[in-house]
Amino acid sequence: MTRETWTNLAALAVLAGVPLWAYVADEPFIITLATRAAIFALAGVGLNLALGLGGLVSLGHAAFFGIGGYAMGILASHAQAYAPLAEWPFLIEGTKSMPVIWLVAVVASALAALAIGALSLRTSGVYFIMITLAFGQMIYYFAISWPAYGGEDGLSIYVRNGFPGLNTLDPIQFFGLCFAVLCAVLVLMWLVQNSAFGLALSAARQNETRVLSVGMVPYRLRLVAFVISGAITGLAGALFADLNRFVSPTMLSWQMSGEIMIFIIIGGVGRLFGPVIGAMVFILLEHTLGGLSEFWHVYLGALLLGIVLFAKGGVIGAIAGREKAHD
Amino acid sequence: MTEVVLRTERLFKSFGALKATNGVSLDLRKGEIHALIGPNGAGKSTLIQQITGHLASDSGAVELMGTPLTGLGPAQRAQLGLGRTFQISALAMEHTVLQNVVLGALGQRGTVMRFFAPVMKDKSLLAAAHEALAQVGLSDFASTRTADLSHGQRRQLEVAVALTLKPKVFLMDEPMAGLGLEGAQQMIALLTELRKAAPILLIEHDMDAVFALADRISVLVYGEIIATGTPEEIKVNPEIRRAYLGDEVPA
Amino acid sequence: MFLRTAVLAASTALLGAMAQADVKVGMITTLSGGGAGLGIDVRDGFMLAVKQAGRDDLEVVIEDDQRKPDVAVQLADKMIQSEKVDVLTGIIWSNLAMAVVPAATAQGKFYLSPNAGPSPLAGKGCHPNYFNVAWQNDNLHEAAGAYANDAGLKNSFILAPNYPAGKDALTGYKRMFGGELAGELYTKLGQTDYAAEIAQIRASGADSVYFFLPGGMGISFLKQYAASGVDLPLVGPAFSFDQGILQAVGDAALGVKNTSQWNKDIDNAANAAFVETFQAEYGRLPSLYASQGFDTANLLISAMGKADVADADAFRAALKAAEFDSVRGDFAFGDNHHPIQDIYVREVIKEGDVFTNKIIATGLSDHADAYAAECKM
Amino acid sequence: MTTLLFIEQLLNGLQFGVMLFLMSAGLTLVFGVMGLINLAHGSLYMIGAFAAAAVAAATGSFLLALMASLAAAALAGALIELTIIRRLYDRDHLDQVLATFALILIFSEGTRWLFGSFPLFLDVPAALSGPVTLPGGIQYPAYRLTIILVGLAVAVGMFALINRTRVGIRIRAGEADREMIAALGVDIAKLYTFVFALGAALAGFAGALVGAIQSVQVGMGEPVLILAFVVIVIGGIGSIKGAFVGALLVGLTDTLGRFLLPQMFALILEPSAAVSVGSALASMLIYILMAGVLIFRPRGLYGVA
Repeated sequence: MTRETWTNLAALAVLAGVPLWAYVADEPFIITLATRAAIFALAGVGLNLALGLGGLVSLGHAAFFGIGGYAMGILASHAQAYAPLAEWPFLIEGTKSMPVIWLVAVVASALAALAIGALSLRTSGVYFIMITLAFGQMIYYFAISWPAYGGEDGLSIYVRNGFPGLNTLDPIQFFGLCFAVLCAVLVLMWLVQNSAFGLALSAARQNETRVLSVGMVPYRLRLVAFVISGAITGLAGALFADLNRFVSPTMLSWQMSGEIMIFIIIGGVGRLFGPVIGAMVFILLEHTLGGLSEFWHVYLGALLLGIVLFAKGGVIGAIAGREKAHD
Repeated sequence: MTEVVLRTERLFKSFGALKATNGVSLDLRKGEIHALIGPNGAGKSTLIQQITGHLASDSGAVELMGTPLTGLGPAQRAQLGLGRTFQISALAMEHTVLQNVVLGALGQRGTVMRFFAPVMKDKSLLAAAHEALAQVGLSDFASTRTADLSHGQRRQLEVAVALTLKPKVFLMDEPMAGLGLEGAQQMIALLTELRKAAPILLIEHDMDAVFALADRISVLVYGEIIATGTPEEIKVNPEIRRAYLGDEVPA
Repeated sequence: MFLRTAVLAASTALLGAMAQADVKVGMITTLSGGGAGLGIDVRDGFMLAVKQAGRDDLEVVIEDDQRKPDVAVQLADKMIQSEKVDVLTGIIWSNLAMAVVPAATAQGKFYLSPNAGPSPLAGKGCHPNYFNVAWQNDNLHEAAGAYANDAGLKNSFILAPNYPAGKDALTGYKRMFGGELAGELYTKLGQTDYAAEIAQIRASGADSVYFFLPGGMGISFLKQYAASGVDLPLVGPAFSFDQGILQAVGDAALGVKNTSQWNKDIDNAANAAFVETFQAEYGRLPSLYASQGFDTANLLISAMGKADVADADAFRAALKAAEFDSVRGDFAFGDNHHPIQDIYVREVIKEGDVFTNKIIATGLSDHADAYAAECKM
Repeated sequence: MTTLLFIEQLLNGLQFGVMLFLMSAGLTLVFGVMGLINLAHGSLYMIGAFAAAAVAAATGSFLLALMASLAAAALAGALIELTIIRRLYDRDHLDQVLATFALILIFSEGTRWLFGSFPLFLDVPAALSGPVTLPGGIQYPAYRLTIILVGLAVAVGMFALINRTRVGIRIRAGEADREMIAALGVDIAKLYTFVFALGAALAGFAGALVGAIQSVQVGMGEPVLILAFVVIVIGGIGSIKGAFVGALLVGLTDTLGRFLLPQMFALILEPSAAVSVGSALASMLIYILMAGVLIFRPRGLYGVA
C-alpha cells in the first residue's frame, strides 16, 4: 500500500472514530461537527470529479448543493403541511422519507447540471469559471425572490426526515448514515476514476486534441462528468439540509461554492480523499480559529493563500508526495 | 487504377485576405505513402486540419472511402478511420504510455461511457494496446510516465496510439521532426511497415525521408498544389527545383 | 503559577455557582462579516445589563453566527448539546431565527428574541418558550402607516427588497395606511443603486414615500433620494435611521420621519441611566439594537429573581410577567409572548456634529401585533 | 409611462453601465495582459471607497478624497502584485481563483478590523449635490450626470492609452506574446505591476465615485465584482471595447428590466403577483442576457476565438 492509501485510511478512521469517541464521552455536538465534515466532504467529492479529474473549475457548485437542499426542504415541508406539491396532471405528495428525497435531490441537481453544463461547457478556461459563477448567482437570486418557499427566510423542517430502520434524530445514527453515504460515493468515485470514462475524462483535461483524435468528444465527456458531479453535490445538499433541518438561499451563495472548492484545495486537488481531509481540516479550523478571534477570516485567508502558493498538493501532497501515475 | 481511400475535392480556406488553401484536390491510394511537401507557410497544416475536421472548410469536400465527411467533427472523422499524429506531441502527459495507448484502443472500440469496470484490466483493450506498442518498439516502456519519455519515444507513442485506432488512413504531421539520425531511420522503417495497414498522407520536411518513403509527392505552394508525381518526376521537374527544392534534392 | 491560580479561581467560582441555581445563556449573534454592527450592539447592550446586575449565577456564552443560517443552527446545537444552556438569545435576522427558534423551543429551551420577529413565530408557529423582546416584524411598519394617516398623507409610494421581511413590511404599512398607493415596488436584495426606482417615484404623482431598506441599502437610497431633487416626505422604520448608520447617511437623512419603539430621549430613569452608562462603557451612543439587547438581559434577570430556571413553568410565568424597568417605559407581553408597547415617530436631527433622532409623536399606543389571534397557546 | 421617464431611465442605465465599465476595465485588462483572473478586484473597489471616505472625513475635500482613492487602490494593487499576484501568473486558473478568494477574506475582515463594522460616510460635493434640469425638462441629479461624463472620459483615456502611447503598445504586445516583449527589452515585471496597479486604481476610483451615493461598507465590492464578471464575459475577456459595450448592455438591461418587467407583467397578471414575478425575473435578467450571448458567441461579443 502507498502512503496515500495509508493517509486515506487514517482520514476515514479519524472521521469515524471521533464521533464514536464523542458518543461515549457524551459530547453530541462533536458528532454534529463530524457529520458536517462528512457532508461537506461529500459535496467536495462531487466537485472533485469535475475539478480534479476533469479540470473544470466550477465556481457555481453551490447551485447544486442548494438545489439538493431545496429538494429536501420542499418535499418535507409539503409532507409536514399535508399539502400535495401538485394535483395536476397527477398527484405528487411531499415526503419525509430520506431515500425518496435523495433520489429527487440527485435527479433535480443532475438536471440543473445538465442545463448549466450544456451552456457553460461551450466555453472553457476563465470563461467557464465566470459563467458557472453567474449561473449560480442567477439561481441564488431566484431563490431569494421566489416567495413560495420562504425566499430569503428559507424553510424549516421541525423533525429530521426518516430513514427505514434508523432513528435519524439520534446524532450518532444520523452521522453513521452520512458516513455510509460518503463511503459508498467514495467507492463509486474510485471505480469511476479507474474506468474507461475516468481515463478519457482525465486525458481530456491533459490534452483535448488527443481525445478528439481518438474519436471521443471532450464536450460529451465533460458534460457527463459535470452532471455526475452536480448530482453528488446535490445529494450532499439534501443531507446538509437534513442535518440543519433547514434550507435557505445561503446554501446557494457563491461563497458556498468557494468553500467547497477550499475543501478540495486543502486536502489536495484530484486526490480521491482530498475533499474528505480538506473538509475535516476546514471544520477544525472554523472551530478553533473562530473561537480565537472575530476576525478569523483573516487567518483562514492567510492559511489558504499559503497552501495555494507554497503547498500545492494540499495535506495529502505534503504527506504522500507527488501523485504517481495510475496503472 | 488502385483504389482511392481519401480524396479532397477543391478545398478552400481563407483567413481574411490570406488564401491558406486554394482549391486543393488530392487523393491517397491504397498501400501508398503520399508525401505533401512545401515551404513553411504553404498551408500544409491548414490542409491537414481541414481534412481532420479541426478547421471548417470554406468550400470543397473531403471523402473517405467514398463517404463525404462534410459537417463531421474531428471525433467523428477519427471514428470513421482518420488516424492522426501531431507535429507537437498531443499526449496525456501524466498518464503512462500504456494508458495513452489504451485510450486509443478505447476510442476505436467506441465504448467510453463505461463507469465502473476498471479499464486497465480490460483484456481485449490491453491486447490491442500491447500489440501497438510492440509494433513501434515501446513494449519496455509500457508503465513509464509519458512525460518521462524522450522526444523520439513520444513520436513513436503517437504512432502507436494512431495504430490502435485501426485507421483506414494515417495523417502524419512531421513524424521525423526532432528525431536524430538513428531515430529517423527507425521511423522510416516503421512507416514502411505501416503502409501495408493503411495508406499514409505524410507531411515532412526531411527530404531524405520523403524521397526514401514516398510513392507519390505533392508540392504545395501558397495553398495550391503545383505538382504531383513520383519522386523521380518531382526531382526532375525544373519548375519545382526553382520554386522550392533548390539544392536540397539529393543528386 | 499564574495558570494554577487561575484554575483555582475558576474551580472555586464553579463550586460557588453550583450551590445556586445557575442560569446559562447562549447568545448566537452576528459578530463578523456584513451586518456585524447589529450583533455587536445587541451583545454590548445585553452584557452591560449583565454587568450591572452583577450576578455570579448568570453565565453567558457568546458565539458568532457569521449571518449564516447553517452556522446558527450548528451553534444552537452546540449550545444545547454541549454547553447545556437554559436560555438562547441574540439572533438578529429573521431567516436565522426561523432556522433556530422552532427546534430550540421544541427541545424545551427558552428563546428570548432581541431583534427578529418573523410573523410565523407570532402566529401559528408561536411557542410558550419563545419570547420576543423587540417587536413583531410588522410593528414599526404599521406605526408608519398610522402616522401617515395622522399626517394627512393620501397617496404613498412604497418600496422594499424582494424578500419575506420586505413583503411583511409593506403588508404592515398597508394594514394601517388608509390612503391610496401611487406605486409598490420590490427591489433586489442588496441592491445599491436606486436611480430607476427614484425616477418612478418622481413620475408617480405620490404625496409621500414609505421605504423599508435595512442596512447599506437604506444608506444608498437616502443619499440618492436627497440628490434626486424629489422632495416628497419620506417615512421609514427605525432600521435605516439607527445610530450606527445615521452618520454614514449624513445630511440626506435630516428631517426624515421614522418609527421606533425606543429612542434615547424617552423620558424615564431606566433609559437615562442606560444611555449614560452605555456611553461611558463603550464610548458611543447606544442604538436601537443595544436597547433591545439591554432590555432582553433585564427581562431575563427579572425572571431569575422570581423563579428557578429548572422549574420551566414558573420561569415562563416570571418571564411573561415582564416585571423589569424597560428603557422603553411601559412594556408587557401579549398572549403570544410578543410585546405590547408604544411605537413612536422620530425625526432625524443633528446634535452638534452627531446625527440622531428626536421623538415627535406617538404612532401607535399599546400596540400588539396582527398575528396574535392565530396563536393557539 | 411617459417619454421623459423613459429617457431618465435610459440615463440611469447609462450611468450604471459607465460605473460597471470602470470596474470591469481593470479586470479585463489584467486578464488580457497577464492572463490572471482576479476575484479580489472587488476588494480594491472597497479600498478605494474606504480611503475616499477616510480622507473626506479628515479634509472635507471630495477632490482629495478621489485622489486618495486612486492612490490607495493603486498602492494596494501594486503591493499585492509584488508580493502575491506575480506568483500566480504561471499558475492555472484554479490557483488564481483560490488565492484571490483568500485575498477577499483577508481584505474584507482586515478593513472591518481597521474601520469597524459600521458603514462610513462619504457624500457628494456640495456643488454637485442637487438636480439639474436637462433639455426637455428632465430633472437629473448633477452628480450622476458627472459620473456619466467622468466615466466616458476615462473610457476615452483608456482607449488613448492603449492605442496611442508607448505603454499601450507594450500592453498590446504583452497581450499578443509575452516572450516577444521580453525580447524587445521591456521590463515585463514592471509592466505587469503597472498594469495591475492601473486596474486597481480604476476599481478604487469607481468605488469612491459610487461610494458617495451608496453605502461605504465592508463587502460592498463582491456584488459589483460578479456584475463585472458578467460584463466581461459578455464583452469578451481581455477586450476593453468589449468591456465598454458589455457594461452599457448590462447597465441598460438591468435598469430597464427593473423598470419595465413589473409593468409588463401587470398587463397579464394581478398587480401583486406581477410585481413579485416581474421583480424576480428582473433580478435574473442580466444572467439570462449573458446566457443568450454565450449561446451565439461563446467567447463573448469581442472575444478572440
